[in-house]
Amino acid sequence: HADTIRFGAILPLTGPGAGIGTQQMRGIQFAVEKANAAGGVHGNTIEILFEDNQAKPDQSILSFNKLADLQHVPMIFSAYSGPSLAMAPLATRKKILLVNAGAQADKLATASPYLVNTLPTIGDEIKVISKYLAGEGKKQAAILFENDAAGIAGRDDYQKYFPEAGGTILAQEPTQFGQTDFRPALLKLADAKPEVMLVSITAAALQMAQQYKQLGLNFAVAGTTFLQDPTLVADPSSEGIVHTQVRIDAPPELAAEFKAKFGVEMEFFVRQYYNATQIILAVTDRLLTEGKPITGESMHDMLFTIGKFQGLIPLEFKTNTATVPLDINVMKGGKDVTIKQMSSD
Amino acid sequence: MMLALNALESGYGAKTVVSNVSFSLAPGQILAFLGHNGAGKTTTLKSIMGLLRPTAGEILFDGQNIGRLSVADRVALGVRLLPEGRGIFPDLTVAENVSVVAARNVGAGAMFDVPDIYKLFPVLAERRDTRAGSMSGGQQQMLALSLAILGTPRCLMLDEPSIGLAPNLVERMFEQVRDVCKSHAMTAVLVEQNVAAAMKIADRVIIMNSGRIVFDGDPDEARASNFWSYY
Amino acid sequence: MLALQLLCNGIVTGCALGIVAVSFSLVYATTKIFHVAHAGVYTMSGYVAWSLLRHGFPAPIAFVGAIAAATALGALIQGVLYARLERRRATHLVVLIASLGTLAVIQNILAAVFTANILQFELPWGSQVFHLGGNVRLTMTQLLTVLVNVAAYGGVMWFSHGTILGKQIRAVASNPFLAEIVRLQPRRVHIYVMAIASALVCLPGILVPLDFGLQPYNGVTPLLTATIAMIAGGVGSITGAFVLAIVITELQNMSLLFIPGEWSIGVTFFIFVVFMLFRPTGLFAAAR
Amino acid sequence: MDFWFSYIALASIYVLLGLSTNLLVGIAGIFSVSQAAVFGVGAYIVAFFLMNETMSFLPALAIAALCCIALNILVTLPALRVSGDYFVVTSFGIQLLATAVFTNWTDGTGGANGLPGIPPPDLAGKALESSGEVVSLCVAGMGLGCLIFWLVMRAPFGRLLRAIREDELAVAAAGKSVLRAKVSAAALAGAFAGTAGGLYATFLSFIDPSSFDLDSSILLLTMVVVGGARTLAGSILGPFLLLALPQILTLVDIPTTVAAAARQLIYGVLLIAFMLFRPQGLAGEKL
Amino acid sequence: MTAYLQASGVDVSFGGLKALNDCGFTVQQGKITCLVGPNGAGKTTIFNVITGFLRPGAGSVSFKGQTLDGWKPQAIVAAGIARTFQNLRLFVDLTAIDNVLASMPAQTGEEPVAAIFRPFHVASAQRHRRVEALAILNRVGLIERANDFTRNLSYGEQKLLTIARVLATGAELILLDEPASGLSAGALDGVMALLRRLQDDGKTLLVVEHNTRVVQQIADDVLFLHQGHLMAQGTPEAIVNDPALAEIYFGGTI
Ligand SMILES: Nc1ncnc2c1ncn2[C@@H]1O[C@H](COP(=O)(O)OP(=O)(O)OP(=O)(O)O)[C@@H](O)[C@H]1O
Ligand SMILES: Nc1ncnc2c1ncn2[C@@H]1O[C@H](COP(=O)(O)OP(=O)(O)OP(=O)(O)O)[C@@H](O)[C@H]1O
Ligand SMILES: [Mg+2]
Ligand SMILES: [Mg+2]
Repeated sequence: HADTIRFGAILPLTGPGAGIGTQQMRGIQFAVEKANAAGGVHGNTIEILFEDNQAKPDQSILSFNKLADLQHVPMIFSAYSGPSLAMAPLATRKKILLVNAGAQADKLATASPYLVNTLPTIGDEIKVISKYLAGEGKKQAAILFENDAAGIAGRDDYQKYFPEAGGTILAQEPTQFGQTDFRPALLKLADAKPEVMLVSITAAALQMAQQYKQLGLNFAVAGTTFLQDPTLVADPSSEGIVHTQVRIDAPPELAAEFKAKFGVEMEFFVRQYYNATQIILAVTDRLLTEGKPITGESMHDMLFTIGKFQGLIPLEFKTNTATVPLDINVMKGGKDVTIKQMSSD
Repeated sequence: MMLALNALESGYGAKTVVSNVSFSLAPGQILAFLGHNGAGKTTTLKSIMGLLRPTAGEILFDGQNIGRLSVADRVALGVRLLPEGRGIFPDLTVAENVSVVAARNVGAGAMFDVPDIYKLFPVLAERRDTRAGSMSGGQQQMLALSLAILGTPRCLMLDEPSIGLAPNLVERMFEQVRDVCKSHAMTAVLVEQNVAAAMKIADRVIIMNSGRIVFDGDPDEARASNFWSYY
Repeated sequence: MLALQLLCNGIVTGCALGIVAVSFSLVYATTKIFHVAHAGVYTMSGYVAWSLLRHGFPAPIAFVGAIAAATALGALIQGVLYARLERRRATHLVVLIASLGTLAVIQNILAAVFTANILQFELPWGSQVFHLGGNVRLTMTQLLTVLVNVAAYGGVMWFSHGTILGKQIRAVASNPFLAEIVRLQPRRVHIYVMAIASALVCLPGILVPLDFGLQPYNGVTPLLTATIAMIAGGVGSITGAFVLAIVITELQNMSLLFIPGEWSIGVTFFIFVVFMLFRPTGLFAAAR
Repeated sequence: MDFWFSYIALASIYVLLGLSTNLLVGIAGIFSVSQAAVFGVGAYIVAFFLMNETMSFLPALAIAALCCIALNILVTLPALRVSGDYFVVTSFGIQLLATAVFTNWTDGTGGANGLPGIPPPDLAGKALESSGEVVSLCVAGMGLGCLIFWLVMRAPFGRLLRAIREDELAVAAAGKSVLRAKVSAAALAGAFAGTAGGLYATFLSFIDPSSFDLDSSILLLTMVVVGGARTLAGSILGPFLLLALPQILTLVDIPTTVAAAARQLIYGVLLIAFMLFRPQGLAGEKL
Repeated sequence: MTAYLQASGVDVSFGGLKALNDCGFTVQQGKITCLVGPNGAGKTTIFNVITGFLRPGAGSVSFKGQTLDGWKPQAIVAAGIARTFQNLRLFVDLTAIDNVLASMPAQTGEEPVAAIFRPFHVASAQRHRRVEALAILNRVGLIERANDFTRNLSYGEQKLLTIARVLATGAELILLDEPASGLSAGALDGVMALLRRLQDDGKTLLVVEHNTRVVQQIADDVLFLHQGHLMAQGTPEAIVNDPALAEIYFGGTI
């Protein structure tokens, strides 16, 4: 009884979010194609139906309903906070499992029992980096944030957790998503004479670092997983940047295979969604083994029954948001060096 | 023959407005092209100029069939039109209006160069630096006429040139047209509602009614005929 | 100190946007087309320069190649698309939508070929830093941006008032019907205008990404600012467009000294709303 | 069949917005690119009242509509002084300002995170939970909007607006107050946009600034022009077509890596081709 | 007795140019007054002043003893003065009859509230208006063109439509800027007869016209404007036969 099992994915494949959306899509595709090439899940081919939501909530709703009602998929991958939050009530109502492996807004943790996040919320990361910085004696901070959901969530968490860790926030300045001119914001932050700049931007970190260097600024720079960007790490301007890093390493063979296939590096979001897809495949596998139907409800329950997954990284679902290893890295000599290993709880 | 129309038929979309229009004009000849409102005079002129594509018939200029030429090519040959109503560049100054048209149309030994224009209409020289669109209606019409004749017009089609002009100017302008036609063998087609003034200088009169020519003859015949009833 | 550096950065960005505004204004004043695809031409020129450099061409050749490509693209858009739409008597709104479509096509071809990621130029001299007086630092690229764009502005001024083509362009804009029958050949003039405007927008189109990197969807924001500069400066006024672009960027930059950055764009444009109420025809518009 | 329901509901909402945009831009010739901002205000107001359980849906919707009428008049007022192109600047400015407020006024709008968990609409004390009920509500709203639009356009008011689009001076010379007509048009457009906003907020149960930005305003313009500016049928067809288009385009099978860009590319090509071959829009008459 | 329409001491200048210079005159009720003068004399400018499109630098205009200074154009129409434009200014994308309908005063359904809540009333009122509009088009001889788009009318037809439009306002004082130019003889006779009939209906007309035949046939009173100033006023014969005026108007140069 070789069947096709269909899942959905609603990602921003066009518009300014498309860069990341495409990475996410490739991660899913890569995992699924590998699984299918290896004979599928219990002989069943897995197929993913991709929908483009342009990172907009209303398009996401349409896509969600399309996948749910016309294609009857039990599980949908999502990304970006706005769309995920918009779809969460529908997921609850229709009992469809929504898997987010990209967005980190704090509200995602509690938006719906059917929404699971395979990476920590931004708050979890910021708690960690705040403690670390305070421990290093960097207590006077300025915040650079992107003026959108993800960036503002980060800023709010810095404002909450950095003082809790004993620091002071001297200033904060936004930049626009998709804009790469950071100079005015950097200048204004520099004027507050901070010891460290806390960064909450999701794109263009390289440009930020280069402009920081060109302006001759000398305070420290710290951030979260968002700063993880191979081109930034390789650039001399990144020297000394500290950041938390959701650990998710790809074995070299896997990374090489990916590069051969897609012609680009296996970047962070590729790995995240590859990993999330593997979790889903594991859940499906168990359900089929136990002869249970594949529904949103059964997948949800099975996910928590299994609880711990060993994909690219060890990861555990105690709540809807997975507990994962979290490192503190510093960029040094063109490499991202781990200086401390922790966990997201 | 300077200009010859042969069974011209033209209109807008599916609507035929003029049909079977034929006449030919010798160099130096002045045609008063008359007819009631909506008869099809403007439509005929637009077809000759190339602004409308005739549905049938041919247009000969100097013996050459110009029916397939672009507007610009026809202008280059010397076919000129003073359009009805919107004959100036309102946002340019008077001097700019004149110079921009002169630059494209005035060659060596041209019949009308920039100084000739200012001699013809001294008020334009006075208002050189005024925005053309802010002049009075009559002043604008003078400028329009100037633009139409700059260079060497060989067949000048004037669509209601007297509109907005005070009587002193109308007479003078018509006399000028006659003089130029005679001295330079220029052909003129004069669409006019000021019939008396037009007939005074015309060699030939054509009256159009509902898209067809109903009278073709010299001014004396026209005066004598009962085609006046069409007015 | 801070103010001075912000001021200088504003001038750099403002000069680049100024030429975007001037070139956009050339098109708009002549054809009344809201040529949003101009943003696509702007973006494309950067990518062309980038890939020519990638293929080992020296910088000057790469830049000239980009200008040639943009000029051709502009002329093509006019000759193939806009001219046809005009012949079909399409309204300006319709042309605007077609232009939006063109922009989508250009952006997404770029996205498909070069991916949506940010591409950075690798020209070491570009990021060389110069220390000006008062602790102000500008990079080579920034200095070049100011010089080239100011020169371009001067060139356009000379061109539009000193040459007969400049007058023809204004004549065609003023009465296209008459332009046709006095042999100004409006169609050809329109193509010239688009070609010139596209070549012009290339200058910021290359210089800005030298500094900030290339993104396929990145031309829209500069175009938006340029549009506002063009209109607030008075449609048809080249100086107005150029100066207002600088004023807008300066307002955005300098407002940081007084208000939180979240509000700077909103407040800047609100100032323009108010400004337009008091000077409804723009700053440099000739009195009617 | 929820998909069809949500498609129809969303399209109905956009039809209301299309009517609003058409009235201002297509018919009265006021080139507004800030209709999405007014739409957003309607949505946030209804969301605010329902989430705080201050009142039930209909009164909240009425208040939203009233506020949007006032707001749109205020927003359009510059158009009374600033004509043609010049209004575009103020309109852009207002749209950008609105986006800044939606994104940064966190206490009022939830900021960039948006407002999740907006309760469903209720009528006569009964919450409309099922999709069928919600879609009926949206379709009813659309029907009412279309009826109003039709009535208004066939009345002298419609003719007056079209005359204003052509020549304001001549309208004044005919003894009509241009100001009054424009204010009325803005008010009506505001009512449409505000109602659409209220329906949108309750239908999606989540709103965030991205639905009310400049792109959305431009999408509205596209919808109206593709449907056929100045016609009622155009304001209906445009939204239904353009909302379906991304969904239809996902059916086109394209090799993965460039699929997304390719789809948008097709969208662009379709727009161009459509404007070239049918410049009057789906429902427009040949000029 | 106060004058029906009175302009006194009106000055208008554009930059350095004095378009109107201490211009003053009166127009008698129920008469046809023609305003003549060479090109650029200021005729259109005084129309713009009377109808509120231009604020004069000095001087004032009064209508039936009431000053019009500072009034908005639409208020002046409501007071009973309507005009045509020398450059037509028709709504070219509307049909001929819609041009006429758009100029009719105070109609129900001209604002949205009535249009929405009293649709049947509005519809029946419109039916009546259409009948009236057709009658007006008939008067100027455009009945067959009623449903044509205005941009598709010939120049003469458009000219007639401007007259129809000004009639539709129902104004008692009608200002016409060169109504005769561009009209063929037949249409011209029709228009002249129409103007006479309007006079019989109690309307007052102020007409700018260059066609002396028309002036002589219809004018009760002629105002001669020169360089922005009223130079003479009298019967058509008196004006036409004044050699000084004839020299300005018919002879020599300008
Ligand atoms: N663009 C158009 N589309 C359709 N019909 C038109 C168009 N232009 C003119 N017509 C019609 O064609 C007929 C002839 O028009 P034309 O302009 O040639 O008349 P004309 O003889 O110049 O009249 P006039 O003396 O009034 O200028 C008229 O009945 C007019 O209504
Ligand atoms: N907006 C303006 N700006 C500058 N000058 C103007 C403006 N309007 C009119 N003029 C000038 O004022 C003078 C009077 O113009 P007006 O239009 O009143 O003349 P007119 O008597 O109507 O002439 P015509 O018979 O030619 O229509 C003219 O010299 C004209 O150029
Ligand atoms: Mg004609
Ligand atoms: Mg006049």
